[in-house]
Amino acid sequence: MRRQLPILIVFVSGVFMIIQYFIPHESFEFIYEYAMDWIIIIGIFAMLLGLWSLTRVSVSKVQTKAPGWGFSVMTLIGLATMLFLGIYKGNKSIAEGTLFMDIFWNIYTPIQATMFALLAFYIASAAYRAFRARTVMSTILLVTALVIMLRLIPLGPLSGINQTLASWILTVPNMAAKRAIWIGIGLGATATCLKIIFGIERAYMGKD
Amino acid sequence: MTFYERLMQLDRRWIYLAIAIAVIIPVLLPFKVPVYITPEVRSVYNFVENTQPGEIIFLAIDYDPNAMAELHPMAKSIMRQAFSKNIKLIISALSQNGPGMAEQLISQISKEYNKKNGVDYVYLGYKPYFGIVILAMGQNYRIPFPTDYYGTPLDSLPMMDGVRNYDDVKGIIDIGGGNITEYWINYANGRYKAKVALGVTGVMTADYYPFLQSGQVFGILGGLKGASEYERLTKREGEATEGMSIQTVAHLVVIAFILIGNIGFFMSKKKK
Amino acid sequence: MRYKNLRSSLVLTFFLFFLILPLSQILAQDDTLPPPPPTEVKAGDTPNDNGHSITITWKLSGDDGAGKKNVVAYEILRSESPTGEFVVRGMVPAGNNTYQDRGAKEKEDKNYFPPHKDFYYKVRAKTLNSYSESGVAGPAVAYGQWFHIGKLPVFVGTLAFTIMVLAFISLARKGKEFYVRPLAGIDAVDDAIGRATEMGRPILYILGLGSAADIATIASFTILNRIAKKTAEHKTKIIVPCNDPIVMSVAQETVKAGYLDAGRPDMYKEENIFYLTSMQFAYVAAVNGIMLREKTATNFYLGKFYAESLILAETGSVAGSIQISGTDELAQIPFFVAATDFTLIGEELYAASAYLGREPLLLGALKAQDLAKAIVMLSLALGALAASFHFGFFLKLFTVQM
Amino acid sequence: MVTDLTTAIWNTVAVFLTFCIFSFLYKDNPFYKIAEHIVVGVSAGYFAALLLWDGLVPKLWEPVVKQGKWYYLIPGFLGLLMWTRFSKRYSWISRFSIAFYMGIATGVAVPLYVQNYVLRQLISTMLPVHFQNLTGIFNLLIILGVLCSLIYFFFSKEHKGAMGLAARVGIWNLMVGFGAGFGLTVMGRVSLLINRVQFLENYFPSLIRFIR
Repeated sequence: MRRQLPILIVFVSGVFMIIQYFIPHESFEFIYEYAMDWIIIIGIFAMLLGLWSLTRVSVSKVQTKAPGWGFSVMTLIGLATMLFLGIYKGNKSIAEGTLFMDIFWNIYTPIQATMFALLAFYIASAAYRAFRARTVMSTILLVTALVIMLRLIPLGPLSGINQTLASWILTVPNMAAKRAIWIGIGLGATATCLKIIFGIERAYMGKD
Repeated sequence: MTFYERLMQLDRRWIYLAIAIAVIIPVLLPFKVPVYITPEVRSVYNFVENTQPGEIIFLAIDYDPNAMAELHPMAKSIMRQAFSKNIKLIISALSQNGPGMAEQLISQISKEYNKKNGVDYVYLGYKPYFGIVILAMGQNYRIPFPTDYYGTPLDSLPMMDGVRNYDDVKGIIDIGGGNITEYWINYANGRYKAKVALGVTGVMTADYYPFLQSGQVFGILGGLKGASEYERLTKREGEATEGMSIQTVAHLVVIAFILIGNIGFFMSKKKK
Repeated sequence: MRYKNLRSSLVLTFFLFFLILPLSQILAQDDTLPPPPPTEVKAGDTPNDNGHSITITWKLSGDDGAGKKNVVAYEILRSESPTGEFVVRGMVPAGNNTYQDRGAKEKEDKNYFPPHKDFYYKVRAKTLNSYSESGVAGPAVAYGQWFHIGKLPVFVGTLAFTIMVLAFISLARKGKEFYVRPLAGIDAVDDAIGRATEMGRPILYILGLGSAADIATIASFTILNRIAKKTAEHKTKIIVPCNDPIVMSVAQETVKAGYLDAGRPDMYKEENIFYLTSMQFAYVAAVNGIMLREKTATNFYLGKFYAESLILAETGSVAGSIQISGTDELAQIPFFVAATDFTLIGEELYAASAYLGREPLLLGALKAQDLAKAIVMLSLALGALAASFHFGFFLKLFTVQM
Repeated sequence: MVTDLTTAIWNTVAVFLTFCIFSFLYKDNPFYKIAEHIVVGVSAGYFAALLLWDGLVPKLWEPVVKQGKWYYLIPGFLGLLMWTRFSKRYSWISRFSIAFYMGIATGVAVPLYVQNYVLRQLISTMLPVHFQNLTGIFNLLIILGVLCSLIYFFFSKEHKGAMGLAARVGIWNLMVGFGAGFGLTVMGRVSLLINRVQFLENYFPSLIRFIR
C-alpha cells in the first residue's frame, strides 16, 4: 500500500500519457491538458512546504544564534513583507505600482541583474584557468574558443580568414557535436523515463 | 615559485580588475578601436554609395524594440548614408511591434537631413500577413498599402509617381530580427528577382551566410559587429561602435589572460 | 457534387482560354480583368487532428507564376450551404495551393469550429484590382482521429526502444552480466566523497534549476540516492539546497532511502535538504554563500542548469571544492567542462545512476541504450546514402508529420 | 531616472544592492550577505504570491467555483495530500501525489524525446553527400562527426582499436563544439556587464541633478 500502490500509479499514468500522445482526438487532448494542470496544481500546493522549510531553517539559525543569524532575520523580514504585501489586497496586491512591485523592481531586479553580470568576470577567469594546452582535448577547446573570440578582434586581412574558419566551425563540427549530444540525450532521457514508469528505478519514492 | 609558475596561478581578482577596467573606462570615456571591414558589409555600403541621387532604395525595418540594440544602429547608418546622398527611401515595417519604433526613427533622421515625407521618402508602415504583403508589393505597392502610414494615398505622393513595384527600386535592404527575413529572400528575391541585402541579429548571422554564398543576398550586416563596421564606413560612429569597442577590448583581455596562462604553463614545463 | 464541380471548372477553363486570354493580351497590363480562377478545389477533413479543421486544396490560377503572373493571394471562403453566403476564412500568398481552415474546440469560443457539420468552400484568386472565384467544393465535415498517422515513426521508435529496454532488463534479471566501460566522472565520485570525509567537511549536491518534471532532474534524483548512500556509509554530511518545493520533497525521500540502504536511517537529517527560493539568481546568490561559509569539500551539480552554471562553478573553485557536474542543457556544458573537475556530458548524466549503483537491471537498460544508438547510427549512414542518391522514400520513414 | 524623492530612494537602494553583489568578486563580506539574505526572502515571498494569484486562482479556484468544473477538485485534493509531509507519521501519503506527478511527467516526456531529440536530429543529419562543391563535403564531415561522437557515448564497449580511434575523434569533435559555445557566449556576458555599468552611469548624474 505505501509503496506498491504509488508505483502502480506511476505506471498507469505514465503509460497512459505515452499513448495519449498518439491520439489526436479531442477527448484525449482534453485529458492531456487536464493532466498538465494536475502537475501545476500539485506544485502550487507544495509551495507551502517550501515556505515552511525556508522559515524553519532561518528561524532555527536565529534561535540557536548560529553564526550570521542576524542575516537570517533579514530573510524572514523580506519573506514576511512580501507575503503580506502580496496577499492583503486580494489579487490587486501584485498589480504594477504597488509597494509589492516596487520592491520587486528595486530590490530583486538589480540583484538578479548584477548576479547575471558577474558572469562577465567569471567567464574570463574560467577561460584563464581552463584553457591551457595540457592535453589534445584541452588544446582543441582552447583553439576553437580563441578562433571564435578572435572574430571580434581586428586582425587586418587575417580577419577574413578567421571569419571563414569561425563560420565553418559553427556550421560543421559544432552542428555535428550538438546533434550527437541531442541524440544521446534523447535515448538517455527516454530510458530514464521508462525505468521510472516500469518501476525499475524507485528510490525517489522513498523506502519504509 | 618562479615567475612563470606565478603566471599560471594569478589571483583571479586581477582578472576581475582587468575586465572591470576594460568595461568601465570605455563606458565613461568613449573611444574607438580599429575595425576590419568584412566584404559582405562593404558590398552593402558600396551598393548604397553607387546609387545615384534621386534613385530609390527599399528599406524594410522588420524588428521590434527587443532587437533595437543590435539593429537600430544599422537602420540609422543606412538612412543617414542614403539621405546625405539624396537617395530616396521607401520604408516598410512588417514586424508587429515595430511600426511605432520605426516611425520615431524615421522622423528623427529625416529631420537631421531636412527630408520631406512623400518627396524624399515614403513610410508605408505595417500590414499583417507579411508573406502576402511582400509578394503583393512585387506587383504593386498599392495592393497592400493603398495609403502610407499617415493615411495619405500613395497616388498623391509625388515620390511614388510611376513607382509601382520592386522593379522601380534599386534594391532592398531588410533589417530583421526574426523570420520575416526569409520571406524577403524567398519572395522578393526568389520570385521577383529583386536585389536583397540583410541586416540581422548576432544569433541569426550564421544561419544566413549560406544565402550570401548562393548569391540570393548580396550583403549581410551581422549583429553589433556588422553595425559597427557600417558606422565606420559611413564615418559616423555611434552606439554600435561604442558597444563594439568595449566588446573588442573585453575579448582582448580574455584572450590575453589565456595567453598568459599558457605562456606560464609552457615556460615552467620547459624549465623542468 | 465533385463531378459537377469538375465540369463547371472545365467550362470555365474553356471560356477563359478562348475568350479572356486573347482579350487579356490586348489589355496586357490591365489588372482589372479577373485572373483565371483556381480549379479542382477539394475540401475534406484535416487528417490527424482533434476534429476542428477542414483542409482545402486547389490547382493554382493560370496567372499565378505563369500567364500574366499577377495573382497575389488566394482567399478561402466558407458557407454552410452551397448557395448560402460565403465568408472569408483566411488568405494565403500566391504559389500556395492548400489551406487549413481551423477553429477553436471550445463551444464558447468565438472562433468555434463545429465538427460533424457540412461546410462548403470556394477559393478566390486575387490580383490588384480584381478577383475570380472557383466553383463550390463540399460538403466537407471535420472529425477527430484516433491515431495520428504522421507520428507513426515516433510510435514505432518508442515501442521498439521500450521493448529493447525491457528485454535487456529481463536478461539481466536472469543473471546475465553486462560490461560497462569506466567513466572518468563516475570514478571521481568515490574519491570526492572520500576527500570530504577526510577533511571533515560537508558535500553539496545541487539538483539544478529544473522542476521535478524535468527528466534531467529525475536522473539527478537517481544519482543523489546512490551518493547519499555513500555519504551515509562515510558519515559525511550532505547538503541539498533546492529551488522547487516538489524537488525538495522528492529529494528528501531519495536521500532518506539512501540512508536506509546504507543502514543508517538514524543519521538522516531532513533539515539538510531544504528549500531556498524559486527565483534563479536569488537561489544562486544563496548557494554561493553556502559554498563559502560551509566550506564544502565536494560540490555536485547534476540536473538542469542555465546561466548560473558558471557562477556556481567559479565560486566553488574559489572555495577550493572538488566539483563534479553534469547537465543535458547544451549551452551550459562548455562552462561545466571548462570550470569543473569532471563533467558528465548529456547522455552520461542519464547513465550515471546505473554506474554508481552497479545494479544489474540498470546496466541492462544501458545496454539497450547502446543497441538503440547502434541502430540510430546505421540508419544515419543509410539515410545519408539515400539522400545522396535521392531515395526519398527512405527518408520519409523517419519523418514525423505533425 | 531620478525625478522625485521616492524614485531617488528606490534608485539608491538599487545602486547600493548592485554594489553589494559586485563586492562578492573581492570576497565574501557582510554587504554581500545582506543582499543575499534579503533577496532570498523577498524572491520566495514574491514567487509565492505570484503562484497564489496567477496559479492557484486561475488553475483551481476559477475552474471549480466559476466554471463548475468540479473534477478540478481531484488535483486539488492531491495537492492537499502534499501537506501530509508536515507530519512525520503521515508523510508517506504524499507519495500518491508525487506518483501522479512523476508518472505524468515521464509519460509526457517519452514520445517527445524520441521525436524531438532522436528522430528529428537523425533526419536532419541525413544529408546528401557529393563532391561537386564544398556543401557536399561539409555534409560528409557533419555525418562523420555525429557518428564518431555517438561512438564516444557507447557505454558497453571498451574504447579500443578502431572504436577507440572513432571515440577519440568523437570527443575531439565535442570539444570543438564546446569551445565554440564558450567563445560565442563571451559577447553576451560582457553586454550584461555593460548594461549594469550604464545603469550606474545614469544614476549618479541624475541624482546630482535632482539634489540641485
